[in-house]
Order: sequence, then structure tokens, then C-alpha cells
Amino acid sequence: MDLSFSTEDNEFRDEVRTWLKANAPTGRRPKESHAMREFDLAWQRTMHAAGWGGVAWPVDYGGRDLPLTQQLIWYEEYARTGLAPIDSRFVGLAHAGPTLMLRSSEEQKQFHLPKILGGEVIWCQGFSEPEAGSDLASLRTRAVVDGDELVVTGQKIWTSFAAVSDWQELLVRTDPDAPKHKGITWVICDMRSPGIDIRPIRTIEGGADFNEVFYDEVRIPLANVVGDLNDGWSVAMSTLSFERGTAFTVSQVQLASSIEALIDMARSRTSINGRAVIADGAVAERLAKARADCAALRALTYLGISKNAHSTQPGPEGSMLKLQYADLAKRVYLLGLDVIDTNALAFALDEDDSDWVDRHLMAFSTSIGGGTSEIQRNIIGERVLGLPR
Amino acid sequence: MDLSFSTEDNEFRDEVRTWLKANAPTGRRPKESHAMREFDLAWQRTMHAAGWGGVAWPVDYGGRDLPLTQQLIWYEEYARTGLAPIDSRFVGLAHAGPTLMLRSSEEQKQFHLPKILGGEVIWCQGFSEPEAGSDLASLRTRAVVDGDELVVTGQKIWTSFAAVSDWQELLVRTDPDAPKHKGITWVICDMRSPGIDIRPIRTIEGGADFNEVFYDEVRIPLANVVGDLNDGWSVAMSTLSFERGTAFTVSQVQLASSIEALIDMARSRTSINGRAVIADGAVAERLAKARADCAALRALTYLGISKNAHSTQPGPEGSMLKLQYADLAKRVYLLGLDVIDTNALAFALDEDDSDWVDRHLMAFSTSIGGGTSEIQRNIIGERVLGLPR
Amino acid sequence: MDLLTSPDQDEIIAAAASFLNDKMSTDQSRLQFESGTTPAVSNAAWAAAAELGWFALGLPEQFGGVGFGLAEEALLFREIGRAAAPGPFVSTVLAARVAALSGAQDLADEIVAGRGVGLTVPGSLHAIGEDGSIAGEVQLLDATSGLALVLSPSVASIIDVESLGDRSRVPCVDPTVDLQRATANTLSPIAHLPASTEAVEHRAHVLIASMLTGIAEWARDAAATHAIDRVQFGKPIGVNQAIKHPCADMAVQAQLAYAQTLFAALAIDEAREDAEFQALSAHVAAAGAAEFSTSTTIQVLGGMGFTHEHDAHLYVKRAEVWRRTLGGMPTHLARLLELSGPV
Amino acid sequence: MDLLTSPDQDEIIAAAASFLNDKMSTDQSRLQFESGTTPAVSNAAWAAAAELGWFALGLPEQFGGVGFGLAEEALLFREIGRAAAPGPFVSTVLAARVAALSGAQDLADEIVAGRGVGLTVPGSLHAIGEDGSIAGEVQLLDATSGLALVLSPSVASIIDVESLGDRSRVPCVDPTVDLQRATANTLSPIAHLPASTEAVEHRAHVLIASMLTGIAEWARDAAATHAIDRVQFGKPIGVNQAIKHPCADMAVQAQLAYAQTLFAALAIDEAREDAEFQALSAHVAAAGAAEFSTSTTIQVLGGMGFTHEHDAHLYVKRAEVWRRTLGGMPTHLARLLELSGPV
Repeated sequence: MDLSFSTEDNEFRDEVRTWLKANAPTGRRPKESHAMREFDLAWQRTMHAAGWGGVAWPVDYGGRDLPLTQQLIWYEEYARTGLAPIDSRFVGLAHAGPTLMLRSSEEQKQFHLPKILGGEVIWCQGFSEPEAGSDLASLRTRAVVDGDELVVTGQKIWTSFAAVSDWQELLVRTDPDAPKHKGITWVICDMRSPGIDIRPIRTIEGGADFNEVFYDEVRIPLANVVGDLNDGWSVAMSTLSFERGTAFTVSQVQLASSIEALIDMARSRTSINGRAVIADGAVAERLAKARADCAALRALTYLGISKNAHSTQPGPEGSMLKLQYADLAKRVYLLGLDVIDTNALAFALDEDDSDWVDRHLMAFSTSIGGGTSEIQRNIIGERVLGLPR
Repeated sequence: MDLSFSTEDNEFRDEVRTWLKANAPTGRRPKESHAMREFDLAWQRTMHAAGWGGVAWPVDYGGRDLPLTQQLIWYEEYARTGLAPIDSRFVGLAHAGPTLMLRSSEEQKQFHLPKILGGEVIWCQGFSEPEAGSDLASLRTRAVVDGDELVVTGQKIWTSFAAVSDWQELLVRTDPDAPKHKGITWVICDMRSPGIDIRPIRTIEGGADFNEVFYDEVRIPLANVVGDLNDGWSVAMSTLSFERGTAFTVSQVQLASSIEALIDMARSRTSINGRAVIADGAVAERLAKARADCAALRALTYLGISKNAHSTQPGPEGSMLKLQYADLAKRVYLLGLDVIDTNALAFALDEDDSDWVDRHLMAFSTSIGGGTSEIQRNIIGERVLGLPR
Repeated sequence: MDLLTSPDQDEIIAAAASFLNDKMSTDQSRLQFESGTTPAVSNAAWAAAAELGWFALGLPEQFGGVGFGLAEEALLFREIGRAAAPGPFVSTVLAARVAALSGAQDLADEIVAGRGVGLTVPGSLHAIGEDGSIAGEVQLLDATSGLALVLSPSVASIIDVESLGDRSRVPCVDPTVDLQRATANTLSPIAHLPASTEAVEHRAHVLIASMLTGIAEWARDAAATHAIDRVQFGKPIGVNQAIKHPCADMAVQAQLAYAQTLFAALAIDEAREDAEFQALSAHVAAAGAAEFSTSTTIQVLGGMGFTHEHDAHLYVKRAEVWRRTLGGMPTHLARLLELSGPV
Repeated sequence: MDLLTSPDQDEIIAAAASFLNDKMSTDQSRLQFESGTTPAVSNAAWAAAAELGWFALGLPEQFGGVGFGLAEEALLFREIGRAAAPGPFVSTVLAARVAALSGAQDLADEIVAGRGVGLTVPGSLHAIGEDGSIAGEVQLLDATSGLALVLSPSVASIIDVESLGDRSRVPCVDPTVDLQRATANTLSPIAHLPASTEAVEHRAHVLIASMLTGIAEWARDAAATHAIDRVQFGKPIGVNQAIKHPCADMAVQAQLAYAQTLFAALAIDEAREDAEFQALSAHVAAAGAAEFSTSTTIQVLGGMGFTHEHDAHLYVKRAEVWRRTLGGMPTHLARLLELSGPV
């Protein structure tokens, strides 16, 4: 049992830090989605050229297949660049790509994987539907086999980057009569297909990264099905353990940076009563508690990685980390507003303060997206403690 | 709409205050249960002699039948005496007595009601069982009709003052084959009957006010059944609206006094860092928040009484008050420990501080007894907001 | 003692709700703010509110007011909060009072007739003199008609915002609010009222508490409606205690905020000794209810609550703005602790 | 980097759990405290713990210790917390260290061999000198063998409690603890160790955090067991999210406390720059987990949790005592905020 990293690991960290410092993009990431796509892809190409395109990807597919400890180091250092933890490359690199590796045909792999890693394409996800949120398996988007094609009609929602994506991992119902988990198919959808209509959804902080996607008799070759027809649920579930908790490190490290930034601000700013913000004992306690809680979140990340390094089945730390991260992020970013105080009224009073308002609003999504906190608590209660369903 | 009381009400308040000041017992209430019984009964006799024995009881049964506003005033003034909100007289005066008024025979009324009001007898409750807590209707204590008697065998739990009680309102299962709410009978049990065994339960703060009561073929005359055989559930439920929220005032007013006492202590005491306790901004905020929350609790009490004065069906404020009181009491008494700080280690360091530890431990029961907070939330969600069961 | 609304009061409430629904619905304000117009209230709607007497409801009759109490104003503002109606209601109503009670009857008449008055929000580099003059950096909410109300514990005043320096418009968190930033090099007010004559700030606490109560009630009802309608895993999601219990907590908090706000309004109307204590308690209770309920409602609504498709985001932002406008919770809680306790 | 326990460590844990179950179960301590004997640990059991080397586990071998790290001690103390074993474990282990490292090897040997050392709890009228001398009012936990440990940020020392004035025994919230009150008119220690040599207080934070983690884990498991076994309305109560979700929260908090406590122990063993930061974070995380979990477990258990029939009350009281012994959360949080952040 130790905290320290091996000499080899420390050398690796130096190498990563040096490389990122020299190569990470320093300009502001564009807000317009096509420019954002080009920014993200260019960065992926830069990383890929230097061998950093897929730190968790198998060597066979052009990745580095780093041990978990080095993945952790990579993500810790990546977090320091301040780049977004999740950008438009995410679905391709961390979900669709790994799914293809595990479940697709050799031909599908040969075609898609190099393009993902090489920064040529963006993927998006087509899982959720308006009536199928937490209950994903109740999805209704219908696909009928017609010759050597699937004909898809229906609607997806919460698809990030839909308008700038090349491909989509799409779940459709191919057998409406089967039990709900049994009639679903996982298929690769070309986002330029006729019959696809994309409508952006404006979110609370004013962004439009999410979309509704409508399918009106969209024709997809049967050759694009991954796994078997009607076996899509198992395909979708097969990738859950990819990276085994390491990628989450970026969010955790950046939250820690936010806390330290807030402490600095609370020390240097004057509150409405004329004293330093940090002289408010209640704010001070919340800041100190956030520090302690974030330290524990990091320790839990390390514990999870230590366990996962010895087991292919990821432990329950994943749900625990997600749940606790959401709770802490919401607390920290609300605290951020209390630190900037009446500047919290303005959305762009000055760039820095505006950013805290933005983060506060964005934090509402942490306990909803990717499995709500309520669902995480069910999972922990049932799988960790063995409570009845 | 007004807050002020009428001249008549204000005169009434003066009268009550004067009388209580002159007559309320000033000595410490004994901890030993028989002495406690005598203390409580003597106080009831004093009140009864002066016409205060049953402020909410009908005049026909010797009560005052005060309008709700005057009940409120009575209880507000009663709270100022510092006497316990609930003592050994409670079941007789506020539950069993009112049940008898509504559902018992003239003979039963004539026999029992004057004794309750006159401070001659103590009643206890025999409802809960080890396996029937929140799910009270699943009670199993069995009663078989044998001639003109019921023969009772089983076990009750959480019976306060069982060892010093004369009578018990007892729920027994008389028809094991009926649906669970349909086979229950409400019967008056003489606590001196052969076959009753009482075992005290030591509670968290060291007291033993609760008991388990075991029944081994206890014979109770059928004449003691109230309402019909097998109709006991409806009998038990018929009294829920008695006093319509006013008696709760004593707890709420005493909680407010506790908060004011804590604020005084926080101002006058020095904490471990050498400053006044109240200089700790986090403690100060919790105290201020408790003040505001307790003010709102009082306002909600007033709103509930205003509504109930115009309706015989009590509103949902009852569950809301109970839920919020439990939450606030637990917060306030935990805060009490933080105000007395390291003195919280001792249970009897000096009398006053010890009392705060005692109240903290006792506060755990506020969200359990008389319907858990979880059950209250179900009730509010379903009955107030119409959420599905 | 009676906290029930009278038939007259019920009529005020029903008329207000109906007017707000017709003229100031969130559909309308959304159209306005999405087109970039702030404050997102039309001049016609504002004038109609003036015509209904909203800005003179609690003003004594000798000043041309309707002569109701703060309790009736509180009931009106609860509806304004529930509707998330845009516009400087609190500061306009209070400015009319400052003008009238300080002898500036012409100004009072102008305000009552529909000249909106914005609100000056205190900042850390900001000082208010005993005469209601103001110096330093300020933010202005909805001061588009050229006037703004200034509030401090010792005085309330009205300033001419045209005389402020460096005015610039900045986007507000709440998209229906016009937010400006400016600096004052000691600006004297055009009217002022010392707290010794009337503590206008206490009334502001109650009116803001009323709006926050309305916001909390809207959020409670939006969450409950969704919990009943939305089906997942074959059942309405409201069957789950993880949904039902937070909804119940919202119901409790909204009712506490409502009861305490009425209590505080009556405490001021009846000039009770603990009026400030009750007003601050109302602000604290209602701000807590609004913050808890709007954010919890987003969680209950799931993804949709996080978007502009549902109004929840508007209410989150309104609650955020309004609970900060008088100086924020730490200030109120510190003051609450200084005061004598309740009577 | 590896936070998994090794087979050696697993052996320490299993042996400790088995010993505690045999010799220091809550059944046994209940018998003792119900008969009025405090501390509720028998001399024989304490001597057996000494024989197992518990008080020298982390002491370097040159001082007659076993030579393990703080990490191993933390794993042992987690089991002590889980068992609610009575006795002055933290102060005895740390006093052995103070004695040995300050050159009082005979005293160290005596302590390691089984002379328990109590803990001095700071109060508001209490001062600790740079030389470990003590003045003012103090409380003593389990100082029945005549010695007590004194801890401050700058020094750790051992005092002879017989030299304190006005000693009197008072009942402790935790019935297994012997609590005394006394005053010192500047009492010099019999041994002391400046923090510049070794920061004993940091180790105390970690050991107390370990005990609190064990308490939180016990509470989590007691609640889960009850939620599975207890049937109401025809189903185990654990099907209700009002039970399931607080249990899940307990699981998360316990795991966070465990991970952070190990992290902190290793940070001290590896002399990281952020060792104090990590130690305080562990104390804060574990104290929060213990307080939340023990009180939530009482709620999950219902009426029974509120009685002496179930051990829950013991754990509530232990958590209450232990999270206050080093000066309480406000002190720790203030210090945590002063420090540089994590490395």
C-alpha cells in the first residue's frame, strides 16, 4: 500500500506534462459548433500524431493501452491544461469506439476505429428518447427491416453535437413484440442520411449542445448493425467499464482547482459588509468542507483505480464517484455564487465572474445526465448493500 | 386577516397567565415513575378544581370546550411554565378520553371520563407491536371471545407509563381471517389484570418511560369493548382530529425558548479558540436560521389553527408541523451540543449543560414516534399534492 | 387572530392571477427576452397594471392610494412571483410610498400612474448616506424609466439614474431583467424617507418574501404535475419516494414561507415590536424555500428541467436574483441574530 | 500508487476483528458499564491487546516497536471503531510514541506493555505551553492508570494526572468512557515531544478518523441488515427509497472516509508536504460520515434504534465523543482553510 508513484510513473508524468504544456491548445475553444468540431478534431490529430490519441485504447487499434495508474496520471495532467473534460470527441473515443472494439465485425472496426482515433470523425449518441429517460429500455424509435436496410422512424433526445457529427451509435426497436430489453438493435447511423432532422435544445445556461434528432424513414444498411439484430441492449451495456473510472479524474481535478480558485477569491475580495469574503465564518466553513470533501473524492478515485487494476469487473466506486461528484459540484458552484455575491446577478459582468454563474447553472446537469443521482442511489443500495429491489 | 387577539382573548390570556403563575408546580418533576404519576395527577386535580382540567373537552364531560384561539393561548401560556408538553396524563386526556366521548357507551363514558378529567387515573396506549410499527394494522395480539370475556395473548411495545397506568386503550385482533383492518377490536384493559407482565425499555438518554407489555391469557370483560367487535380500527382512527393542532403549540413554544436560550449562551460563553461562541460565523448562521425557521413554524401553527377554526376536518398542516418540528428540533439540539462544545462530552457536568445533551438524545425520537417522518412525507405527497401511491 | 384570506382578499388574488395570466405570462415574457428586449414587460401591460391600482394598493388613501395593508400587497406579490412576471414591481410600489410619505406627491402620482422605478442593488464598494445619497459602484435592476429606489436600514430614497456615471448594460442571470452597472460620485436623491418615519426596507423584505413564496409554490406544483404525468418503468415517477419525498418537502417549505410572510406582513401592518424580526424571518424562509424548490424541481423534471423548453430555468434564475437583491442571506441572518427575539 | 490492503495487512485486520469480537464485544462492554464500571474494558482484555503488540504496532523497531506504518495502525483502529471497543487506544498508542521518541524509553516500554494512557481534552479555559505543560480546566478521558496525553499543534506531552487539582468523575455521554474533570495550576509534563520532531497531532487525526470510519461502517451495515430483515406492509422496508437511499448515502460516505483515511495515513508515512491537510480532511470526512450514519441508522431502525436493546445508541455516543476530543470541527475546518492545498 502506497501513495507514491514509481520512478517510471514519475518519469511518465514529466513526459506527459512537458508534452501537454508544449502542445495543448491555448486559445479559447470556439462556442460555435462547427468551429468547435474543427478545434476538437485538430487537437485529436495533434495528440494522435504524438501517440496520445487513445491512452486507454488497445495498441492493436492505435492506442497506448496504458496501465490504469498511467491513465490516471495522463488525466490528472490533462486536467491541468484546463481543457474541457468532455468534448465532441467523447462519444467516439470513450463509448462508440470501445463498443466497436468489443462487438463489431472486423470490417466495421477497420473502417471506423482509425477514423475516430485519427481525429477525422465525430460520433454522437442516439440512446435517450422523450419517453425513455431513466427507463432507457422502453425506447420506441422503430426500425423495420426492408431488404438489406433498416428503415428508422422516431425521435431521440439529448444528443450532444448531433449537428456536427458524422456517425451515431443508435438504439432502435426492431422487435416490438419482444420483452423490452430483447427487441433492441444497436446500429451505426450516418448522420448525413436523408430523413434526419436535428433541432437544438437551448439549455439553462444558454448553450445549445444538446439536440433532438428526428428520424423519418431513415434508411440504414443492415451491414451497419453491430452485434446481432435484437441484441442491441447487451451491445450497449458491454462498454460500461471502459477506462474503469480514470477519465472521471479530469472532472475531479478541475473541481479541486475550482475550490482552490474560490478560496483565493474569498481571501482577496471584499464582501458587502466591508470585510474579506473569507471572514464570513459560514462561507469559510463551506470552503473548508469542500476542500476536505474533494480530497476524499480524489482518495476514492485512487481507491477505485487500485481495485480496478486488479479486477476486470469495475467496483461500485463508479456510481459512488458519480453521485458524490454531482453533490459536491452543485455545492461548490452554488458556493461560488455566494463568493462573488451580488456579482452573481450578472451573467457577463466580467468574464471570470460570469464563468462562475455559468458553472453553477451547468452543475444542475451533474445529477441528471448519465444516470440520475436517484438511479445511482438505487444501484448502490442494491448492488453494494444488497437491499431488495 | 389579523394577528392581534381580541380584547376578550387578551383578557383570557391574562387570566390564564395569572392562574398558571400562581398554581403551576414549581418543583422538579420526579424521575421515578410512581412519584411522577402522583405529581402529574396532583397537577391535573389542581387544574380540574379551577376549571382547567380539559380545555378542549366538551362542557358536558366537565371540560371548557374553548374555541381554538383560546386553546392556542392556553397552550402558549402553559408552555411558558416549562412543564413537559406530554406527561403521563396525555393518553387519557388527548386520546383515550376523546375516543370514549365519540365511540363508547353512555355507561363507559359515565364511568371513565370523570376519573380522567378529575386526575384519578392514568391511561396508557396499547397499539404498537414489535412487528407492527409503521404498519400498525398488521398487529397480531390475539383476543378470543370466551363467554362474556375476551382472552388476550400477545405483546405490545412502546407503551409509555405502563407500570403506573390504571387503564389501557388496547387494540387486539379478534378476527384473524378478516382483511387486516377489519378484524381489530378496541378494548379497555384494566392494567391490574392477572397475566399482564410489564418490562421497561431503556431508551437512548437513559430513561425508561417506554415499556413492553406482555399478555398471557388476560381476561377482559366484553363490556369493555368500545364500538363494535372487529370495528376497532375505525374507533382508533376517529380521534385523530382532537384539539386540531393546538396541543402541539407547547412543543413549538418550548423549542423557541430553547433557541433563545442557546443564543444567550452563545453570546456569553467562550469557545475553545478564546472568542465568544457566537463569533463563530457558522454557529451564528445556524442560530439565526433556527430563529427564522421557528418563527415560520409558529406562523404555520397559527395558519393551521385559523383553518381548523373554520372546518371540522383538520388540514394537512398537522403532518407538516410534525415533520418540520422533528427536523428543526433535531437541528437545534445538535446545535446545542456545538454551543456547549466540549462540555457535550459529559452527561451531568453541570445540570444545565447536561440538559442539552439529554435534549439532543431525546430529539432522535421526534422523527420516529407518532408516525415517522417518512410516513409524514408519504401523507403530504399523496394527500396534499395528489401524488400516486 | 386569523390568517385566512377574506373574500375581498380572495378577489384581489383571483384578479391578479387572471391579469398576470393574460398580460404577463411566461410565454409573453419569453418572446420579449428572446427578442432581446429587457425588461421583458410590455409598456401596455405595465400601464394596465398601473390602471388596476397595483402600485397604490397599500398606499394610504390620503396619498391617493387604495388604502389596503401590506398583507394585501403580499398576496398580490405572491401571484407576481408565481407568474414570474417581469418588471420592477417591488421598487415601484415602495418608491411610490417613499415619494408620497416624504411629501413628493407629484412624483408619487407619476409612479402610481405607471412610471416604473428600478432597484439599486448594494455592492461592496457602495455607501448610502443618512440622507439617502449614494456613492460608489451600484447595479440597477429594471431602472429603464430613469429612476431607482435605494434602500438601507436607516433610509429609503429615489435617485435619478441619468445622473450616475459609467452606466452600462450587462446581461442578467434572469433574462427578463434589465441590469445596468454604474458609479455614483455621491449622488443626492430626489426624495428620501428616514426609517424613523417608516422602515421601507422591512416592507421590501416582505414583498420579496412574497414573490419568493410564489416562486416556491410554482415550483412545487410544476414538480408535482410532472411526478403525476411522467411514466417510467410502467408507473408515474411520483410513486418513487425519491420523487415523492422531495415534493413533500417542497410543500412544507412553501407553506411555511407563505404562513411566515403573512405573519410578517400583519406584524408590520399592526406595528408589532417584532416586525423587523418577522420580516427578516419571512425573507429567510421564503428564500430558502425558493432556492430548494426551484433546484429540486429541475431534478424532478430531469433533462427537460435543464432546458428552455420548460419554465423551470426562469424560476431558478428569478429566485437567484431576488434572494440576493437586498444584500444576501449572510447580511439578513446576521441582522436577525442581533435583534430581540419574537414577541 | 496502490490503496489495496496487502495480505499482511489483511491478516492484521482479521486478527484484530477476531480479538475484538472475543474479548471486547459490545455485549461485554455493556455488562461492564451497566454494572457501573468505566472504562468498560477489563484489565485482562487490555493486557491481551498489549500482548498482541497493538500499542507498539507503528513504533519503530529501535524503540521496541513492531515497525509498521500509520497505515497499519489506521486499519487496526478502524476495527476498534467498528467494534466500539472501550478503552484509551488512541492516546495509549500515541503516548508510547511520545515517550519513546522523547527518550523516555522506560515509560514507553511500560505503556507498550499495557499501561493505558488517557486523553486530555482541551477546553476553553485551558492553555498548553511549548514544553507541553498544561494550565487551566481540563477533561480527561479514560485516564484511570494515572497518565494522560496532551496534544497541541506544537507539542505532544504526557502528564501525571495525580498532580492535577480538583479531580472529579462525571458521567460521560458515552457510558463506556471514564470521564474526569480537573484543573491544572501549570503542570509540567513527564515527557514531551515538539511537533518539529514529530507532529503527533496529525497522527491523532488519522487514528480518530479511522475509528470514526469503523463506526460509520458499522452503522451502514446495521442499517442495511435491518432494511433487509424488517418487514412492514408485506415487504422488507429496504424496498422503500426513503430507506434505501439514505443507506446508499451511508455507503458512499463510509467509503469516502475509508479512502481518505488511508490516503492521509500514507501521506504521513511518506512524509508528503500535504500530510496535515490530508489528515484533517480525513478527520472531517470521517466525523461527518460517523455523525450522519449513526443518526440515520437510528432513524432506519425506528423505535428500536432509540433504545438500549440495539447497539446503535452506543455508536451515536461514541461518534459524538470522538469527533469532539481534538477540539471539534470548527477548529479543524479553520485550520484546513489556512493550510496550503493538496499536493
